[in-house]
Amino acid sequence: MATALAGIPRAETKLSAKDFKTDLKPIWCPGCGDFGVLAALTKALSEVQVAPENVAVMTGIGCAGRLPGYVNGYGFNALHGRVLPLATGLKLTRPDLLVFAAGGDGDGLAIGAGHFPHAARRNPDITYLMFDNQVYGLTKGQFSPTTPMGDVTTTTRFGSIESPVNPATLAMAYGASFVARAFSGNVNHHAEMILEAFRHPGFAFIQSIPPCVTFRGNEQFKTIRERARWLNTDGNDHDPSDWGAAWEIANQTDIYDMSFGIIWRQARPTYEERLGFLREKAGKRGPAELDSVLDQFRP
Amino acid sequence: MATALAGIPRAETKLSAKDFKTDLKPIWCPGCGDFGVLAALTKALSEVQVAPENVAVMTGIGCAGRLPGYVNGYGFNALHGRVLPLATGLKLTRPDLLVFAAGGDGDGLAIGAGHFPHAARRNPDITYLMFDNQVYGLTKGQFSPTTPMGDVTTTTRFGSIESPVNPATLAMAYGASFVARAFSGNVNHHAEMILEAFRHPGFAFIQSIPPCVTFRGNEQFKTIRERARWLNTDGNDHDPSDWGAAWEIANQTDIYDMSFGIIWRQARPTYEERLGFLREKAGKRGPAELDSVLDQFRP
Amino acid sequence: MIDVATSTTPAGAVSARRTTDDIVIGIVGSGGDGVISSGELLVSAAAAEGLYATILKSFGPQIRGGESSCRVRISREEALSYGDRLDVLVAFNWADFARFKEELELAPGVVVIYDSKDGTPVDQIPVDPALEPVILQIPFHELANEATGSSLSKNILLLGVLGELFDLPTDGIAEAVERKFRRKSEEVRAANSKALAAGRAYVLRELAEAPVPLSFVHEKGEPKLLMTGNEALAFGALKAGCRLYAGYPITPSSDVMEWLANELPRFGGTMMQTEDEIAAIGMCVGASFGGTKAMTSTAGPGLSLMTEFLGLASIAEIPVVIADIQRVGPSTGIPTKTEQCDFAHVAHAGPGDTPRVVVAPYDVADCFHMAVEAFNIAEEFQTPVIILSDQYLGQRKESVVPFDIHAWPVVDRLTFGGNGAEPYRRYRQGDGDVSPMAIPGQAGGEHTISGLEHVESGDPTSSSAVHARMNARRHAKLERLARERGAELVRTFGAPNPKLGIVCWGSTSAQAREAARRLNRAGHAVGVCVPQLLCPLPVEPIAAFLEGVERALWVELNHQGQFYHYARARLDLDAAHGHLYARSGGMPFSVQEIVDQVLALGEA
Amino acid sequence: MIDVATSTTPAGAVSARRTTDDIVIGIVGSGGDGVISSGELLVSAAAAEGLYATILKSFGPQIRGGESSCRVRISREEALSYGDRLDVLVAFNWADFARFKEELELAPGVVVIYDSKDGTPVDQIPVDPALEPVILQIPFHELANEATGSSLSKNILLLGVLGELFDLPTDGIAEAVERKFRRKSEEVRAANSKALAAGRAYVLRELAEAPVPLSFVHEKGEPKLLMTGNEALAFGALKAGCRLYAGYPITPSSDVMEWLANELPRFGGTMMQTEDEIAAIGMCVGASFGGTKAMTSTAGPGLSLMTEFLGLASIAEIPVVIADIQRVGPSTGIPTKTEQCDFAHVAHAGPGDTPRVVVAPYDVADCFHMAVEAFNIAEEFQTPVIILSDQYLGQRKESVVPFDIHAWPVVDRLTFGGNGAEPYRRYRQGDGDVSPMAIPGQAGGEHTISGLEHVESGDPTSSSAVHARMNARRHAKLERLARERGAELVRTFGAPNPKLGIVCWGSTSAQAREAARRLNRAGHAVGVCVPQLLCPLPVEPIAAFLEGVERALWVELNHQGQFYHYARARLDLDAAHGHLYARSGGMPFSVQEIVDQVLALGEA
Ligand SMILES: Cc1ncc(C[n+]2csc(CCOP(=O)(O)OP(=O)(O)O)c2C)c(N)n1
Ligand SMILES: Cc1ncc(C[n+]2csc(CCOP(=O)(O)OP(=O)(O)O)c2C)c(N)n1
Ligand code: SF4
Ligand code: SF4
Ligand SMILES: [Mg+2]
Ligand SMILES: [Mg+2]
Repeated sequence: MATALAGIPRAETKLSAKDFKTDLKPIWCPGCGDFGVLAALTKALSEVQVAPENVAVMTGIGCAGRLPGYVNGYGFNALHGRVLPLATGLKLTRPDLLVFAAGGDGDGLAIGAGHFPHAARRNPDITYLMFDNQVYGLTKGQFSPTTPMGDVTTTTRFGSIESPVNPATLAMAYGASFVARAFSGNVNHHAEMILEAFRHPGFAFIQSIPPCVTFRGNEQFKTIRERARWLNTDGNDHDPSDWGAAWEIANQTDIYDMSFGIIWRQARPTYEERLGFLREKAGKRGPAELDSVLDQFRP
Repeated sequence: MATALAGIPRAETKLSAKDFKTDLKPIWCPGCGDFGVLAALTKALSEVQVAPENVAVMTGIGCAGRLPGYVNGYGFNALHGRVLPLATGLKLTRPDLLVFAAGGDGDGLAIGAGHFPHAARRNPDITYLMFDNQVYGLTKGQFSPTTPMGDVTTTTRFGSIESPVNPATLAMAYGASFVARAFSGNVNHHAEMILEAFRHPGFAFIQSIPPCVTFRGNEQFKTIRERARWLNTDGNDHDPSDWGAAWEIANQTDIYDMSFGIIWRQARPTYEERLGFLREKAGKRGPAELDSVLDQFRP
Repeated sequence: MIDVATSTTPAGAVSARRTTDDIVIGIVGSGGDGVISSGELLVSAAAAEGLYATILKSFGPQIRGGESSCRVRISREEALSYGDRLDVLVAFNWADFARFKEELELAPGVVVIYDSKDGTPVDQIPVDPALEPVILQIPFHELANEATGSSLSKNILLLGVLGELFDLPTDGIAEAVERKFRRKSEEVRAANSKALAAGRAYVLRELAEAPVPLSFVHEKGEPKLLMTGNEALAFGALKAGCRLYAGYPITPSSDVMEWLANELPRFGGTMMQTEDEIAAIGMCVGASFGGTKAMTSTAGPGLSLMTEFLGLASIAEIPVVIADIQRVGPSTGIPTKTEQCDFAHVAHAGPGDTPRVVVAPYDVADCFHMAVEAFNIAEEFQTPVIILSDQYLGQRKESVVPFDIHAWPVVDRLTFGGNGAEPYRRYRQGDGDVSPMAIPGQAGGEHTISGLEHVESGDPTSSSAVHARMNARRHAKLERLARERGAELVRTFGAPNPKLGIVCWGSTSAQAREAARRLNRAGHAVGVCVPQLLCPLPVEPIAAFLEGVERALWVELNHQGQFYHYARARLDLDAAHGHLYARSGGMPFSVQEIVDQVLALGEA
Repeated sequence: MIDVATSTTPAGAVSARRTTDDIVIGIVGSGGDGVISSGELLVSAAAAEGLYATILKSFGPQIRGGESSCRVRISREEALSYGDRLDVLVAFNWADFARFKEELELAPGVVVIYDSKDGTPVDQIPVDPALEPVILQIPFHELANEATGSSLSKNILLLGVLGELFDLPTDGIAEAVERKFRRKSEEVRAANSKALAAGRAYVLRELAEAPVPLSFVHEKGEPKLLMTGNEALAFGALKAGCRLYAGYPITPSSDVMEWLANELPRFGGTMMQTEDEIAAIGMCVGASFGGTKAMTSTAGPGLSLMTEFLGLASIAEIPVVIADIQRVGPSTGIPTKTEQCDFAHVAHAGPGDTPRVVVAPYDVADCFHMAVEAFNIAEEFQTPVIILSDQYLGQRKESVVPFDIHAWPVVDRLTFGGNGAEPYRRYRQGDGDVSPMAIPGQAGGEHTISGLEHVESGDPTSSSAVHARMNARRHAKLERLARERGAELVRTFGAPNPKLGIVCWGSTSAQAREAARRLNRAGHAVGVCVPQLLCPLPVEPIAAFLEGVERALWVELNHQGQFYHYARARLDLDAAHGHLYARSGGMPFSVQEIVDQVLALGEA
């Protein structure tokens, strides 16, 4: 099985996290959790030492979707909910690129919900990071698929009546071969999660919790920081190849009672690898020549 | 908590399964598994003794999608993949109807994949039956999200390279409050599953296996019949409220090594119930009068 | 340049104090400055006094803490448009102003008020000296701190300043502030009073001699209502009997769903935020199949996703209403800015010969009316109806003359009684172009519908002959609609026997009507033709209008002239009647822009 | 009626044996009858002999075991259309024929052959006696059983009968059968030979005296190729350099993806069946962003779902090709039948002023060419390009004169070299309407694109002025395309200096060209104008054609006259040049239908 990153050219000189930041000033609200994700991503990028020109950051739409503009590399801030087809299309035609896909909880679990299972089961070698802030930030505070039941938002004035979904269990049920959880308030740990995702050959999913200080209150940072459990430190031992244990951790939905770290990891051929086998098989049909193709139309 | 069927008017006279069949001759292929599902559905309908005018059968598109035309009642053969929003929209505005939604594996797991989690978590009191024949029947034999890896179809000439998804585990992960599995070759048991789904208050999902004799060979009927395990008969004891056990059964993907019966069942308020509470709360804003609404626009 | 620095005596040539009954005030600041709130209070005061008023807000791309601006127009006569140029500019901060400069054109002699805290020297502020602005620096921060102990009250203080300075209804302003904060604590309300008073006092104390060339004169009248186009539209839907709204948030349409989230439940209805726009319109179609009136609203990107269901509703003949609050396109475009650029899409989207109806309200009050009309047409003609509004119409708050909500008729669909005499046929030919709908629950009406071409019963067919007949049936409805309702759904404004005509639709009508008003007063016989029904095109009334004028100008806020081309394909337009003035959106047209075009046309 | 019952001597008035070089044969039967296979073998034989041939298939709604029919036309001259009326009808069973009656018009003197097993008495078969049909009952089942031990071979036996009866190339037929079964067992091939021989023997034995009024005359020529429009289109894409095809199955477009599933992998490309059409076009856009040429294909319902990504590709200026194999709409419509009804959608869909290019191939070979052209335009103009084909064009198999695939130029996009001198700007103004694209992997070209309106660098903006400039840039490309390529992409056929003109597009061109051929021979100066480029409209060449004719007829297969209206909005059409003949699809136009319309126009 291929190692992820193997086919991606490396930068000649060592780059720092700063080298992966553009000059554009992020227009996130002051204190927004998304800043931490940006910091973690640029840190992780500098650590894999890939050159900016071989990085593609693709997003859907939302506050989270603004990410590509702030990362030095090729970027595509595309349509709401459609980042996964876009990223898959890019990766399988350009396996030499590091493809990083991201988007909000609304982006990936509401409008984009239909693509998530298929990207996961196909297992292309991309990282998909979900900015799960439990709200629609960009459109100013409507409830999202991960908003806790009962919460009042601009579209649930009398409290939400829908049970939330859980991104991490969904990713597991979909067959994602890597599932981790990160908190934007801990940039180092978060960067490590992204780094591990980069290193994982196949579809690597990260549920990131970047508090939306504007619509979810600004207590979240503090409280999460106080209560977070960090997997495989402080005695929180966890074996990411143990499905049952992983499911249990994934199944945590209360952001104030959550474990962060690598939840699930599985070795499984990537889509690109399988594509390689398929092309080999197909090659037996005949040479890659147009004239021989034309022959099949002779009566 | 409400009992399902409670709000639905019953037929005055006892109707038979035949009374629920229209005169239209099904244009399924001779021997198609879909005939068995039709038989099971009409049987179940006759048993709940609802009148045809209070039944709405809604489907997406596919061979499976042709169902409504053959059932005596109101029918809507809508768009590919969109049956769940349609059925939810109908049910929550017309709780007095028995709403039966159905579609193929492609319909519900490919193009409609984004609606399934949301219908399940909202828990409207509808039944959703998936005709899981592991292929695209109507469009003549392309692979579907449940086609086993390696299978050769019209679009996977060199064998499919995607791991299939599993409808039953997805339904559980989505929070469906009822999950059952049925086989169209056993009409009585299948009818019973539908009946239990009708009786369940909330979103009831049935993974039905109706062999596609044209594109998946006509050995399936025989082999499944020989090897099927029937839950809670012949010593296959299963408690549908036991998540772990349910998951394990749901997780079976080989149609030749499968258990049929009620896999998972959970009591949980329906969307309509929660809507009732919400309306009560909202009523405190003021009377349902347009003039009082107008007042809010006075400066 | 007339520079009136704070606490210095007036300098330079002072122009005489001019009275006006129409004033446009722009206010610019950052997140915490309370700019929008000031503007809202001004229009609230004006509406309560019986004046006409309108407020247009503008925000930067930031969600919070970013720059924002508003433009308030208050007038004795109907304030048709947003007012081209500012008579007064208030800038809490010039950096923020820079971001809106494109949108905020200043009138000659504009009174510029800015916060001393900004620190920019008077001769360096970004205002063209050629305009001969009157510039006032006011220490808002300090004054607010002094008066209330917090600089946060500076936006209320500003109201005191403006009221006193321009003779705006100061009592009305005080009442508006009191109304807004009536549920707040005693302290808050006291602080507000103090801030207002401090603002007034400052003017009386420091600027009594200031050469402010503007005094607003008015009498008190019947209070007006105040609403945004989106609120009016949502209210119209409620009035029409809409009981399911399903939608997905999107700027600038989310207010429609947010308003209905509050109102529908107590009417036994439901506001459902769906997983996407496909599900949104799908829920509506499902509900309507069950006999419930249903609506969704969205903007360009979401509209794209509704295309497939639009086709289904059309072929299956299911009433459904879709409100499109247009924003700048293509694609994500500029989400917060206005454009009339979705016409081509809503008129044509949907593979196949897909009939649909498109209506466009022309002002805020008309959003209410067109919403009712949209439901009425949808129900009567069993068809999807699209309401084309836009950001400028949907999000501006406007004074509305109180109207009788009960005066508007509400139409319900023809339903099947079910006498059992013959089997029900959903698309029975003998019925003309519309057949009674059997609603689930009705015995004897059982049938199956689909997106497939069908025979009369609703069962699928692949017959070309039947397909041709059904296509004809579905399009006959539209022809009948244009014939029966066209005359009434094309409005004309302006001079009674115009020589020059403007044809426009939707929100652009505001400026076009004001342009005509201005031109009529200047002695030009200009009329405006505003179709509320866009598709099917009401050919006869528009042709009649065109025949009556010597030359006509088509005005719309999009790059291609989308409606113009649609009309041109269906009308016989000669060169004199086919002048097109179309430009990309972002900023709505100014009145002057249209005036200039009409004058040029007159001379052409 | 001429009744020739089997093994009876010829009865009634026998007409003289007529020779022809153009024959149309219809064959109808049920699933197991091998009807389609017979037809395919006939055209295969014809193409190998150097004749022109075409086959159009038709199926009932059943997936298996249902009725099916095919219509084969073989001719010495180019077989432009499917041939209006059958010279020969073969019915294995009259019940099946009933389902296709609408589609299978019979010529006077038609030779009707039916299986004795059907049992319908000769005087009760559903054929209009006024046509004076020659009717032959043949015991296909029995003969096949006798010859090969199985009735399954009756479709091969039929070929023996047809060859002998109508002087079709019998050796060619035998070779075609041999070719098709060359990988089968010796027994199968022997059985086929026996069946063929039995068919021929039966004719010689029993029908030697039969009054069959038709003898096909021909000489052997250079073999032709045989392909369907969908195959040609897919092959064109491969030739143009397409290396990602992503799609979702849908009738009648699935063949495109099924063909590419076979071919792309060995070229290092990928055929990806996605979860839906949104993902399909999304993958293409993602791949194209990475520099890979990508295509999707679909039909109406799927096309609807691609609307949002179309807008994104348009504003972000990303090359992508979408093939729309049209079927009857609206909505699900009639999936297996043809119609030219998606034009309005593909020309206008997408909120905002969304430029896009639409091309339409006019015959099977042109599907190859237009696919290459679509990629070339997409790459050169950095825009989405839609290929409008349809079921009739896409699924009919047609003889194609062998062509040199290497003669077609392939265009690649302008890419950024990246000298590092100045920062890369994706939409640099100085470049005109198209700027070099930096492809990921290129150092110095890093940039971010989006669906938002943008400044030159690609960064978002909310400036109205920039938006106007960018809209102008995006539309300038289209104007340039029409200007530079319009003349070449509008084809004319028929008389050199026509008095009457037909304007049509896409698959309808086949019958229009044949109508012109027929009319030209009858002495009418009729020309046909076929724009391959539909959007942007090549105004000049079409106007030039119109100027040259006295009257013009616009013909298209949809209810509304969609392209006609689009053109009318952009051309100055007077009454004489604006006649429209449009009707709903299902069945394509017949040649005669167009001939009649042109004659009526000539007399108007
Ligand atoms: C098709 C479509 N529908 C709706 C929108 C409007 N929209 C933009 S972002 C967004 C949701 C944002 O929420 P999330 O994905 O959670 O991202 P966040 O802003 O919270 O980071 C919505 C509804 C859109 N851009 N496109
Ligand atoms: C938007 C759209 N895309 C594609 C199709 C074509 N289509 C019809 S049914 C179908 C899939 C059928 O498979 P499945 O849902 O498994 O149902 P089955 O026929 O196997 O019962 C497809 C792709 C369509 N009708 N609409
Ligand atoms: S709205 Fe929330 S998610 Fe968006 S930028 Fe502000 S804090 Fe961050
Ligand atoms: S194709 Fe398969 S699923 Fe469809 S009718 Fe035939 S057997 Fe049934
Ligand atoms: Mg979010
Ligand atoms: Mg299936």
